Amino acid sequence: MLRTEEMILNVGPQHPSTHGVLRLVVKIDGEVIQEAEPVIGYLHRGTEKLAEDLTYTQIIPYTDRMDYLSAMTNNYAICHATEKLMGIEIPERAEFLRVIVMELNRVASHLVWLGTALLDIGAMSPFLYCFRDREKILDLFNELCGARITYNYMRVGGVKWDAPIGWLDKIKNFVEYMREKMKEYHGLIMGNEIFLQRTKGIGIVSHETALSYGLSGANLRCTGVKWDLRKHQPYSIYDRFKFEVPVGTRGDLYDKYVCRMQEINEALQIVDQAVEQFPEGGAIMAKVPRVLRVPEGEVYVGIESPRGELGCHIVSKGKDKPWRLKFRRPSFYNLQILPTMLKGQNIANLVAILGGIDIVLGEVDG
Amino acid sequence: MDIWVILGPVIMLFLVLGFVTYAILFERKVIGWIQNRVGPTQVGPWGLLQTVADVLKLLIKEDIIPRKADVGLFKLAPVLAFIPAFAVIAVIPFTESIKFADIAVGLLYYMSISSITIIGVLLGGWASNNKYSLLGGMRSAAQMVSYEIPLVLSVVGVIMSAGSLNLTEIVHAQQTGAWFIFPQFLGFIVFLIASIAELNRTPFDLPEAESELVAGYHTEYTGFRFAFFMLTEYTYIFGMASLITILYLGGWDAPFGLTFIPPLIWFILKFSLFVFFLFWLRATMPRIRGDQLMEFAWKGLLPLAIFNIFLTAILKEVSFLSHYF
Amino acid sequence: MSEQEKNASQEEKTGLPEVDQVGKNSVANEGVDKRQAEKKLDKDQDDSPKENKKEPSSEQVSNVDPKPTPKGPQPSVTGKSKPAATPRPRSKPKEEKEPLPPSPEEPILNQYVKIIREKIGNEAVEEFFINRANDHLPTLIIKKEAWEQVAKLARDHPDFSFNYMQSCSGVDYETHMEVVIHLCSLRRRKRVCFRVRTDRDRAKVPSLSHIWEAANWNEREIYDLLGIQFENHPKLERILMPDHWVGHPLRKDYVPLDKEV
Amino acid sequence: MFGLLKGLGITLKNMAKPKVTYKYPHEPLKMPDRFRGIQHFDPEKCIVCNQCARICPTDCISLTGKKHPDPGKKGKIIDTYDINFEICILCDLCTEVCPTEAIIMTNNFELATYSRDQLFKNIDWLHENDQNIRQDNVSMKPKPGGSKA
Repeated sequence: MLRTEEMILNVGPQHPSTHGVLRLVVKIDGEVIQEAEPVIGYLHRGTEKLAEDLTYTQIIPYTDRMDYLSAMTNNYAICHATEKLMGIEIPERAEFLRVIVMELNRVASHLVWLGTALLDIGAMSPFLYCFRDREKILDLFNELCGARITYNYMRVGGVKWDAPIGWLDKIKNFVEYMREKMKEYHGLIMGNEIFLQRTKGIGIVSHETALSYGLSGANLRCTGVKWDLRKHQPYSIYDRFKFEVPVGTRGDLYDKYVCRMQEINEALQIVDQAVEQFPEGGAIMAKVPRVLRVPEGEVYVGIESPRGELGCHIVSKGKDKPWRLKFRRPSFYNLQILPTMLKGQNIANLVAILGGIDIVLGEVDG
Repeated sequence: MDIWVILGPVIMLFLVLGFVTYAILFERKVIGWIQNRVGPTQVGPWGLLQTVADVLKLLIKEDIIPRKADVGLFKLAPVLAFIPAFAVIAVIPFTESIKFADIAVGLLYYMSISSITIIGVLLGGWASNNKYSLLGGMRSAAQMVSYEIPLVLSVVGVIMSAGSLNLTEIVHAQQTGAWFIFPQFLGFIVFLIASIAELNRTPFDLPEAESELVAGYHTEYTGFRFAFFMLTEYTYIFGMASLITILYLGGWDAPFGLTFIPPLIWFILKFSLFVFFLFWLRATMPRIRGDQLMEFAWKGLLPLAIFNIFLTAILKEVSFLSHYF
Repeated sequence: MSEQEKNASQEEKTGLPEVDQVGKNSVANEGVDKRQAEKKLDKDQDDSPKENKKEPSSEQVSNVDPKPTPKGPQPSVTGKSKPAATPRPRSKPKEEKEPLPPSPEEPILNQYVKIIREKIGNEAVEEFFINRANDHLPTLIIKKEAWEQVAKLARDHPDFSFNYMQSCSGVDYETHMEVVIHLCSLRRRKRVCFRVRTDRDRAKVPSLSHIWEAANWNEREIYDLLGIQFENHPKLERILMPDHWVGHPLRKDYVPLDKEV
Repeated sequence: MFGLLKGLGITLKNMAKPKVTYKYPHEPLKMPDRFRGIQHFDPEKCIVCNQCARICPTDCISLTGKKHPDPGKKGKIIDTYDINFEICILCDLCTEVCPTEAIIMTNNFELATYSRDQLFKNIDWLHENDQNIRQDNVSMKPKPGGSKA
């Protein structure tokens, strides 16, 4: 019997495809992974600690920086939780604006995922195509709220800005444009035999495991569990729109890919409907006291961020600052399953699987 | 002694350097255009001096050798990789008159010399004392060994048809019959795929898969040593593009009787076509996985290549086709 | 579609009537509950260990708590919770006296409590109430000793089947520490919140990481940031902060090293 | 095999499409009006109410007031006003709370310097930063343009 020696390979935190500052300590035998241990915390900024010294309005810009690919959903999570605890009703117009920006942000976030995941398995051009199209969304956001990544758009009780003149038309055009581009992506990727070879049957997770690990978003849905908080624990005005929840069957990378691609389509559909039903006139802010004193109590809300269930748990003691603020960060949960998924895989699959999970390190580390 | 024996290779070296310089620029431009970008534009008009600037930067960079590296081998590796890459160009005839060594076993020479490079790559990977480098070097060796075989076997069809290992003779054989891309189409496909794998280009760029192995075998190399590895890579593109032009695209032969265009231009055109194809491929394809790569070579390409040999042997005996084989 | 999906949808279908059943079963109790709730509303705002002695059979009331129940953070016991909708409850004292309509989740909560008490013991549930502000979320405060058992029951019992951990967080209340888990049953589409209290100085709670894998990193995070020890945790190490860090930042008595940072 | 060729076709088609990149440093980027760039400060308008400093999530604003030089007038006028752009996150909250629009955003975003000290901007610098000032400052108010038109 040939004696083989195991080798400890340190992947990251500066490795090109760990999507940030994730570090993986991988024990390999040849190119086969025996054991993998994620080491996180390199981007820990203590958002939860900082929040204890900040008023609710001041927390909002900090949430932008957690999941920096979909800051709108983060904004929404904290605002929604605060509103729930305070019992504030949001004007309809604000709700529509929120839904539009959140869904657009979902598209943008999935585009980044698509590009980077493909870059991980070596395809270069889709990455730039995705960023080309994401740019259009960022421009729309820039026009709406004056920032491209860190929006700070929502406020407790509504949104900061109303839609500028012609903005909704631009969104309509964008939805058309994006639908066209989706075909291009499909052509570029779906039929590509190398891509299929790299993704089919890789990183399979059963739905029991997925549930036990608390996976959410496409990571859960690809295993066949139909669970989308927008549909199954409805919040905001999602019950007014018609959309499907795409699910996979096998729970491999390919299913994740298909799920997310369909989610883009569904998000576009929601945006389309929201623009269609957009209310004429009306306020964008509810009447809220100038100093937000949140009544004593505790609240947990979960919303469907592009990465999964983004939860916000607030414990308030009736002050203008939260007593404890905890975010259920979907990437943190999703990353936890990585060691299980990696066992016995090839090194080349490591980056593919990691890319498939779609983590944002700003969110993992809080 | 003829002055050209000394001067020829020197000119050739500069030609190759010039090619490498502009191939890199061309590659970046092509990939840029494909990705809706403009590519390098800043250094020189239309970015023409971009690679020159890059090379200059590499040359004046600090030469870093990791403390734990095997210094002797570390220094030897890039040289060992580059010399065969340049040496193979000796047998390539660009036109009837422009050629250096017209040896009878030119093709064999090319194939055997070019596989020496892998030793340099493997050494570099090992001597760096870096795990990524080691993995890259290993992958490179495995890949090279696997793809050398279909590569050589796919050429056997051409050799059988031309009846010679001399590259000039092979072109002559195509001038009388058809370009070998048509009768030897199967062989051409195998050769094309195997050659891309030999060149470590996408989708077979596993040895330096940057998203997996950072930079593969040359992770620890900087400055001019790194430049040598790059040079090797692109010199091989030069060699392989020339070879594929000669073996399958009729070398300097003018198609459709368009002989008023000089043979050298024809050669360059066909040559550029292949180079462009490589860049185009790089911009489109994802990377194949190691085990799939091996499987593809042994289970896919090798039987195809052997089948091609049989096919050629049989078709050569068919009277009305034998003109083409 | 796929088999799994069919299964999932079947599960959903079969899940729904069950919920209804639960509701029906407890309809009889509901009236009683309502009356009790109203009765209690009339009484003093104070927490009611006294009441417990008077009406030991009442399921509504919490167990006798050996420690004084810390007041404050959580909304008060069922029926007494203030209308959360008012931003400043202080300014509207009138509303507090008005009886609130009983929460639709109340029968479900009562059933939960019943099951836990039957299966594990009468002391397992310290307190329970409906968190009205949070979509009438049934909330149960569990005794530390029973924490693991309750969690297991919550996952496996068909009337619970909380197979999904939504969130797991720790809270420092200065008087004590709390671990809060939010569970969700995908089949029944119900949520629940379990809490467990622990002493502040020797904070120790049984680990749930073998029940829901999701708890693993969460408990490490809570340990890291709040210093709560989790017994039987497979790898209780710091996860976000560096290994050599001193102190647990989210504790209220934590003194930051540098104010600016 | 067909899929590979299709992909190659798509990339080839894209080669001829117009380029989407900006010639950024050579041609300035035009940002939309609401863009949150470096603040412009108008000392005339400031009433030293301290709201901007209080709302700032990163505590990057520091200001001091002094008595009005005209003894007949009440109130304070601004004396020093500094924003530390090392930590400012351009979140726009300061301009949101300012009752007199003394501090407003501009479209300028180029902050890079060779030294961190230079990121500490004082009242004069902020006052002189008066190009591309944002027009639309009153947010949270329905605008006629917000309709479907």
